[in-house]
Parts: sequence; C-alpha cells; structure tokens
Amino acid sequence: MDAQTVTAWMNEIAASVRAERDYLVQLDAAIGDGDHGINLNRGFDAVVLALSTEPDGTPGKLLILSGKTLVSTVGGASGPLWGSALRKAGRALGDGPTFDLAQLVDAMAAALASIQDLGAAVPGDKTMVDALEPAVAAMREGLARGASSGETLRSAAEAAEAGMRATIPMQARKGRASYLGERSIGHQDPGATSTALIMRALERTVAGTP
Amino acid sequence: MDAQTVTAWMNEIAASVRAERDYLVQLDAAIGDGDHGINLNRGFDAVVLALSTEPDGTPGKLLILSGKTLVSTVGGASGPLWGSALRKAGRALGDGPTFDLAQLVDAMAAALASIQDLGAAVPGDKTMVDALEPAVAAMREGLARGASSGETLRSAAEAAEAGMRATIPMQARKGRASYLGERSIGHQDPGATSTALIMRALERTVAGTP
Amino acid sequence: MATATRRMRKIINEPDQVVKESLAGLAASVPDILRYDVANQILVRADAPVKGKVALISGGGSGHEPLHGGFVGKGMLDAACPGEVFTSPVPDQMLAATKAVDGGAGVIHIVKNYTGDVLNFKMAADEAADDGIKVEAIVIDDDVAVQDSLYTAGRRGVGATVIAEKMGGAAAERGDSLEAVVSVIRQVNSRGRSFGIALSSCIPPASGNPIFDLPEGEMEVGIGIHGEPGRRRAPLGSAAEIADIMVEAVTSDLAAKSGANVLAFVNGMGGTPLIELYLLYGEVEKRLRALGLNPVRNLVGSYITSLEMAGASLTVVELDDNLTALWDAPVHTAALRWGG
Amino acid sequence: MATATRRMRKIINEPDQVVKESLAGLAASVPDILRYDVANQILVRADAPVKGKVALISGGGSGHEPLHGGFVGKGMLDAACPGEVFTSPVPDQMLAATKAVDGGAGVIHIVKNYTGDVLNFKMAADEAADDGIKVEAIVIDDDVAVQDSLYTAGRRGVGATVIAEKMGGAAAERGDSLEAVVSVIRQVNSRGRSFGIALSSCIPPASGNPIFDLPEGEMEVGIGIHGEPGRRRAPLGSAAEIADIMVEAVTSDLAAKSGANVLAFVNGMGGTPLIELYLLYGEVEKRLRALGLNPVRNLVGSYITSLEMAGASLTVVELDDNLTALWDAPVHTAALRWGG
Ligand SMILES: Nc1ncnc2c1ncn2[C@@H]1O[C@H](COP(=O)(O)OP(=O)(O)O)[C@@H](O)[C@H]1O
Ligand SMILES: Nc1ncnc2c1ncn2[C@@H]1O[C@H](COP(=O)(O)OP(=O)(O)O)[C@@H](O)[C@H]1O
Ligand SMILES: [Mg+2]
Ligand SMILES: [Mg+2]
Ligand SMILES: [Mg+2]
Ligand SMILES: [Mg+2]
Repeated sequence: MDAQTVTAWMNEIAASVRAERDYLVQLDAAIGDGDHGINLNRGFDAVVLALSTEPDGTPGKLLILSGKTLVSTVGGASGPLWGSALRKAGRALGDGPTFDLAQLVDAMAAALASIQDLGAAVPGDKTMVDALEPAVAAMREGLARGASSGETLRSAAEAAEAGMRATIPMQARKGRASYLGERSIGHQDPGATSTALIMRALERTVAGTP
Repeated sequence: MDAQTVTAWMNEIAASVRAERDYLVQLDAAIGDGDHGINLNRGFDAVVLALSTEPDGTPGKLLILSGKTLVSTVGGASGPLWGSALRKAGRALGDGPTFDLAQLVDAMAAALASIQDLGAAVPGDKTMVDALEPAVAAMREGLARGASSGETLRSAAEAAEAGMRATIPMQARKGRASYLGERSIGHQDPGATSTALIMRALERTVAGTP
Repeated sequence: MATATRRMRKIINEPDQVVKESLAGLAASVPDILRYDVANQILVRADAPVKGKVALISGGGSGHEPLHGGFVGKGMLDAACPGEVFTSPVPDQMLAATKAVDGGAGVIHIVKNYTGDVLNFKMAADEAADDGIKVEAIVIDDDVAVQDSLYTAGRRGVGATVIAEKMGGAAAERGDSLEAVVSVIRQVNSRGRSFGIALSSCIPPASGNPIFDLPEGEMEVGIGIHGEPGRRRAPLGSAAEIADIMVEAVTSDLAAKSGANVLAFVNGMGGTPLIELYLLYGEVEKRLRALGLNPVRNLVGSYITSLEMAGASLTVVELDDNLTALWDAPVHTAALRWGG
Repeated sequence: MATATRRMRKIINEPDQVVKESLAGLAASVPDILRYDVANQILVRADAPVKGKVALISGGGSGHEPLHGGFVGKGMLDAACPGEVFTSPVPDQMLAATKAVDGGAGVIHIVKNYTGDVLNFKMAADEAADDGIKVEAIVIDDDVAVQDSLYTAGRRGVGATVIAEKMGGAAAERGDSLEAVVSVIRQVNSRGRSFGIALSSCIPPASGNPIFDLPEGEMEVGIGIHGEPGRRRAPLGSAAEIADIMVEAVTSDLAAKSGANVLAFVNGMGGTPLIELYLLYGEVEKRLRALGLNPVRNLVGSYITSLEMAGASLTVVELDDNLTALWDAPVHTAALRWGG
C-alpha cells in the first residue's frame, strides 16, 4: 500500500459520506443537532480537494494533510476528533513511501488513541469509539493470525458495523446525545455510523489495491 | 316602547353577538384582523352590565349610557362608530319616558348619520353603512305607509340582511379591508353582519314588547 | 370568556389576560423607566409629567411589541396606550394618558392610520381639549403597499412610527416647542416609506387560529402589522428577491435624490430571528447604495411586530442633519437605549 | 451542495451561504463597531487590538444570533468566531481571532461547554501558545437541565454566556488584569444557572427539516440552544406553569441565600415575541421575590437563540456589588448598548 491507497481511501470516504449525508443528518437530528452528515461531507470534500492539489508526498504526509484539512473545515465534535485521528495515524505511518498491514494497524490504533485522548470516551458511551474500538481490535486480531489485508479489513468493517448497531440500546454519556439522558436510548449514534462507513471505505480501497 | 325596551334590546344584541362571536371573528379574519366578534362581545357584555347596575333612566339616557360604554370598552373601528351612534340615537329620543315608532326611526337615522359623519363611509364602501342605511330607509318607508312597529322592524331587519349580503361582491374602500384592494371582493363585511344582528335583535325585542 | 380549549403554542396564561400580564411584566422589568397604571391600562414614564416639556403619547392595538410600551422613556414617548391584541385602545386610555403626561407645553398624539386608532384618538383629543389641554394629533401613514386616495382609508401607519417616536421624542427632550416637535414628526412621516412581507400568519390569542393559511413556498406581499393578508400572494422569494421588492417599492415612492442620506430600518415581524434580519439588511444596504442612497443610520431588529408572524418590513427615512442628530440623541427605553 | 429543493420559510438565499451573508449584513449595519474578516470568518472589534487591554473572544455554531457577533464591541467581546449553523467553528478561526485582538495583556476564550466547541477552542489555544500568546479558556456550563457528572459531557453552556461576556468585557474594558477578568467570568459561571423550554422545533437551513416534531399541546422541557429535543416532553403549560418549572430548576440548583440580589435573564429562543417574554418575566419576577431573591437587574429579549424556535429560557445570576457594577458599565455592541 502507498500514497495512492491513502488518496483512494479518502475519495472512497468522501463518496460514501456524500451518499449517506442525509441519513447521517437524520441520525444526528434524533439525538444531536442534525449536522453530522453535513459536517463530514464538507470535511471530506475538502480533503479530496486538498489531496488533488497537493498529490505528492508519502502516505504519512497525505494522512496528516487529510487530518489537518478535517480540523480546518469540519468544526463540531467530529472535526477535531477525526482530524487529530488522521494526523496521528499519519505520524504513525512514518516517512516511508509504502506501508504494510502491520503499519496500518498501528496507524489505526493511534487514531483510536487520539480520539479517546481528546474526547475521553470509552466503549459503551455511545460514540464513534464504539465502532472504531472493535474495528481496531479486529485488525489486530487479523494481523495476529496472519490473515490477508483484504480479510482483515473486511472483519474490521464488520466489527465497526456491529459496534455501530450496538450503540442503539446505549444511553449516551459523551457528546450532545448525552444531554438527552434516557431519551438517547433506541437511536444509533451518528458518529459510530460514519466510522463504520470510513472502515468499509478502507476495506473497499484495499480490496481494489494491487 | 320605554326604558325596558332599550334594556331588552341591548340584552338581545349581547346574546346574539355572543352566539355569533366566532362567526364574526372568522369574517373579520378573512378581510380584517379577526377581532370584530371579540370586540363587540366585550362591548355589549359591558353594556348589559352597565344597564344592570344603572337600570333607572329614560330610554334616551339608557341609550346614551350604552353608547358611552361601547366607546369605553370596544376600541377598534366599531367601538367609536357604534358607540357614538347609540349616543346620538339616545339624544334623538329626548327626555321622555316612552317613545313611538316615529321617534325610533329618527333615532336610528341619527345613529346612521353619526356613523357616516365619523367614518365618512358611503353605501358601497363595504362597511356597516351598507346594512344600516337600507335598514333606516325601510323604517322610514314603513312609518310612511303606516305599517305596525313589528312589520316595520321586520322589514328593517330584512333590509339590513340584504345589505349585508350585498357587501360580498364589493371591494372595500373604508376600514381595514380596504388595504386588501381586490382581495376584499367575495367576502361578507363583518361590520355589516353585526349590524344585521343588531337590527334583528331590535325586531325581536319590539315583537316581544307589549 | 369562551377561550380556545386547546393550548396555543404561546407562553401565556388565559388568552384574555395576555395584554394586561404582558404590560405588568414589562413594567416589572423597567421600574426606573415607566410605571403601569393598571386602572387605565396605560404605561407612563416614571417621571411624568415633565414640567415644560412637550409630551408624546402613542398607542394602538397590542401584539406589536416592543411598540409602544417598549418606547416609553427618556428621549421617546411619555406614555403608551395599549389596546387588546390588534384592537385600538379606547378613548378613556388616551385621555388618562394625556392628563398624566401633560407638562404644560402641549401633548402630541402619534396615531397610526387605522380607522379605529384615528377615531378613538380623536374622541380622546376632543375630550382633552374640553379639559383645556392642547393636543396635536399626527397620523402616521407610511405603508406604500396601500394606495393613498381620498376615497379609501389611506395608507397604514407602520415602521415610520418607531422612527417618528424616536426623533419626535428627542426633539421634545431637548426642549423644542410643540410646533417644532410636530414638524419633526410630520417630516419623518412625509420622508418615510415602508413595505412588508410575511412568511407565516400569526395566531391572535383571543381566537387561537391563524388569520390566514399560507401554503409552503408562498409569501404574502404588502402586509401591515395586524396579521392581515397582504396585497398579493407570491412564490416565496430568496432574500435577494425580497430585498428587490421592498427596496423598489419604498424608494420609488419616496423618490429621494441620489446622494441623499437615509435611515434604513429592517424590521422583523416577531417570528423571524436576527440571523435572517442581518442577512436581509446586507441585501437592502447594497441595493440602497446602488441607487445612490447612503444608509448612514440603520436599525435592525424586531421593533414593530405582528405577534409571532415570520416576515419583515423595510422602512426608509430620508435624513437631514437635524433628523440625524435627533436619531443620535440619547434614548432610554426598554427597547431602544443609547447615549448618556 | 445538495440543498432542499423547496424554499424554506426563511429570508435567506442559498442555505450554505446563510452564515456568511448574515455576518456581512451585521457588519454592514455596524461598521463603527466591528469589521468582518471574510477570509477567516471572524468578526473583530473595529479598534482591535486594544493595547494593554485583556481581550475576550468567543464563538460557537451560528444560529444563536445576536450571540456572539452582536456582542462584539466596546465593553464586551473583542472578536467572535461563528461556525456553520449549530456547528462549532474550526481552530483556524479562533487562532486568527486570538491574533487579531491580542493587545499584549492576554486573551480569554469564552467557550460554551459542548464537545465540539471545547475541542476546537483547545486546539486553537494550543497553537496560540506556540505563538507566544497567553490564552485562558473558560468553559461556561450553566444549564441545569443537564446533570453534571465526571462520566458525561457535563452541563451545556447557555444563557450565562451572555452575562459572562458582558461582565467580563466590562472588567477588561476598565483595565482589570487577565487574572481579574478570568475570575469575573468564572464567578458568573459559578453563580449562574439556566433552564429552557421549547414550544416548537427550528429548521436548520442546511437540512431544511425540523429537528423534531412537537405535536400541538406539548412542549420540550430542558432544551439547549441547538434545536435539540429537551430532557423530556410534557403537556404545554401556561406561562405560570412554565415559570414554576424554570424558577424551581434554576433556584434549587443555585441555592442562593434568601435576600440575595440576582440578575434575571428571560431569553427568547428566536421565534417567541416580546409580548410573551414580557409576560413570562412578570411570572418569573413574582416567583423570585417569593423565594426571597431580589431581581435588581434583568434582561428580557432574544439574545441567545435557536434560529426561529419558539420557546424561552431563564438564567439567574447571583450578584455582588462588583458584578452589578460590571453589568451597569457602558457597552456598545450591535445587540446590547447603554451608557457613555
Ligand atoms: N467525547 C467524544 N468522544 C468521541 N466521540 C464523540 C464525542 N463526542 C461526540 N462524539 C461523536 O461525535 C458525533 C457527533 O458529531 P457532529 O454531529 O459532527 O458534531 P456535534 O455533536 O458537535 O454536532 C457523535 O455521534 C459521537 O459519535
Ligand atoms: N370608516 C368606516 N365607516 C363605517 N364602518 C366602518 C369604517 N371602517 C370600518 N368600519 C366597519 O368596522 C368593521 C370592523 O370593525 P372591528 O373589526 O371591530 O374594528 P377594526 O377594523 O379596528 O379591527 C368593518 O367590518 C366595517 O363594517
Ligand atoms: Mg451534530
Ligand atoms: Mg377587526
Ligand atoms: Mg382590530
Ligand atoms: Mg453540531
């Protein structure tokens, strides 16, 4: 995997967020303020633009640029969280022109750590962490048992989706949804949902990578 | 006819305005500001109260008191118009303890003159004048041909109702409805409608008078 | 009183107590500025009567808050006479107010041009004259949506009322004579033009029903301030299109010379938030400048409203140095406040 | 951008231009007070940076107008950073604002307690520190509808923000040190409590849909300022019942001693007109007095809103002489203006 992979992943995310924009807005309207889909759509469109105007660089540099762009264009809770996450992931990739599955797992683990570091959410709080944490665990597990990149990322995407669905019965303890108290129960978390999209985009990207 | 007749008439009007309050509001909402029924309801309830606490006096005095009460409690366009009208009608009745049909006709003519004097509306402007003017004409006519009070007032009430219906196709040239220009066409004037109620109440009152 | 059985989407108690309770609340919030004379249902400047000062009173139906009660105070009105919602007050109120504020230099009645307001104020003025109080009534009729004609009720009084009360009040406060204050107010009226649009109806508390139904995607054009429908219905326009309509209607009637200084007043009808009014002001300002007019003063906010109606109006008043100075003069009321 | 195909009942142009165009309009209306830095999407006091003065900036999602842009000016904020509607601004804005207003005496970030606001402001503060600018961030969290707990996002920042900006701004204007201004703002936050209710949802322009459906006859209790549903739904109450709920929630949590002086801030959510807010103030005032509290200062109007939402909130701040003097100190902004 190389710089191309990063660019392709960001393009995949942007397309998928655009397609699911209104759905994410609906989810956020139910327990938040109805802007999540708009926020990420704006952010990943900006990332695609930034990568298209500055296409050169190592995979790590491109991820850092993507993260910075999210921070500068998204706002809201998801902007700094995913923005810092991609920056930290980029730093974890180092300076090499390519990266392997082990490095990718480290990068995603760094992303998760950054989100938890900034947002202080733990699994069960009904946030994006509930999707990302099991995804990272699945990646670690795939790596450990020597599964292919494709298989590993498929299981990661599935874990993220399972985590996303698992947010439905939870009562939110972080983010805007927490203000609703018990009324947050019964709704799927928008941030966990977009995280599942991001992981599914990664799987598709890598599946298409030679 | 005597002081009792005046009190009974005001009670009749109050009851009839209360019953038609929401209808008058609806008519006024269509081409005005939706308060006509509420205005007259408040006003005639106050008249009934005033007459019940000051029951003594000549018919003229009671009509003047009724008019003053309307002025002090109704507001809007209809308050000063009907208030002054009843005051002028009361003055026209003079100081006697009773009055006859001829005096009543003079009194209602004075009422009409007062309304036109203050409001400067002529027949065809889509106002209460379009109901009151034909009613007064019918009273004059009944008196001239020697008809009974009952018959005269019935024809007056009918003339008022015909005048009221005739306001529907008119374009308003006075009052709030005039602001609507051509959009006032096709709606019955609320003031003409309440005027028809007032004339019908007079007929009922006199029919019930020994 | 027969009231709506279901609760309206309003923060009120009994519908027939709305006006009284709202006046009481306003008075409780600014006891240093005004007092509420409950018996007469009027709001009177706390230090009234001010000896030797020309006094200004205004009034009309309620539902236009902060007009007029929010404009009682130093540098503006001496008293306000609020009627029921959208219903002119009764002459007793204006008479009581006139007596309460008369400082010996004359009392001015600022009357918006509605049959009810004009007639009720006229009756009060007649009675005040009987009591030896010099009263001048000035009728405000700035709404260009309504054609003026000898054979109609004429134009309505809308936004220019606020500006007339401010500038007239400032003139009175600085000691101008009755004639001078009257002339200021007349000037504001003759140089002021307004035009309004509605995006929703409002719901008068007494009836509990909207006055008109406005389907989505449409607007009422040429509205007044009593929740009445406008002169015509049109497809709901963008802010730019709305500004086009308003600026064209107002400036073509005003016919101010290019280069003139003007005050531009973008007013919300009660249910339109500031984010939209600011935006509309930006559109209006550009257009005025394009016409060669200089909006050297402005007022943006909900100052003469129709309950919770969504919509806005534009008032433009052509200024001279005197009017500009009167606008800038200190004012201390619940709704407008600046300067010493 | 995929926008609603039908026109919303709003005076706007393209939904994704609302914030920018509204800021431009505000700036056009008060050029003497502030300027709009389009590139950075910030509003900056016209005379910034003020040498030697502690500078205050605030910001957050838009849709709460006049907050914060309407509070930029002498005696209040030095800059405002508006994000998209209901979306925290990005760190670049806060950083640009911090640099633009830094007069050498330190910069205070007034941050409403929302994850997004807190995180974005934090990133900006970190970068400003790298540039050698002393930044103090103060998080406002006055909404008693939300339980505060180590394990949640804590209380929201709502009405007390307005009071903190006014009093903190006055302290900075009179020359207080960074520490002193910080302590004033902390004091307002620790002595301020708020509670809100909604009678309707609002419609964010980007989505064009109400955030929630509120059947007639019901209200949302314990709302914030982002159009979100409240803690619970309840039958729509009378003004008296609403005042009961608000006053009880706020005062029981504040636990001020009987006899304390307080500032009572009755705030409209954007679609509720003054006639109702005045009335509600009357109800609130009575209840505060009955509890032995003296509402010696108040603010009644729509100052921290949720677009065109119908509803209101109550904020009570316990006063001391210093805070009272800071409230009374001159202020010259688009939305609050009094004194020299
Ligand atoms: N403290 C937190 N830690 C992790 N994720 C969070 C936290 N707070 C909020 N989120 C995530 O952010 C999502 C909302 O993002 P978004 O709608 O873009 O921002 P905002 O809440 O500011 O409007 C939530 O669904 C949740 O998954
Ligand atoms: N100038 C006028 N002369 C006669 N009647 C008038 C005039 N103006 C208005 N009216 C009558 O008053 C009625 C409206 O009364 P009302 O609704 O009580 O007052 P308002 O118009 O002030 O709300 C109209 O329907 C019309 O019949
Ligand atoms: Mg959100
Ligand atoms: Mg009417
Ligand atoms: Mg009326
Ligand atoms: Mg948001």
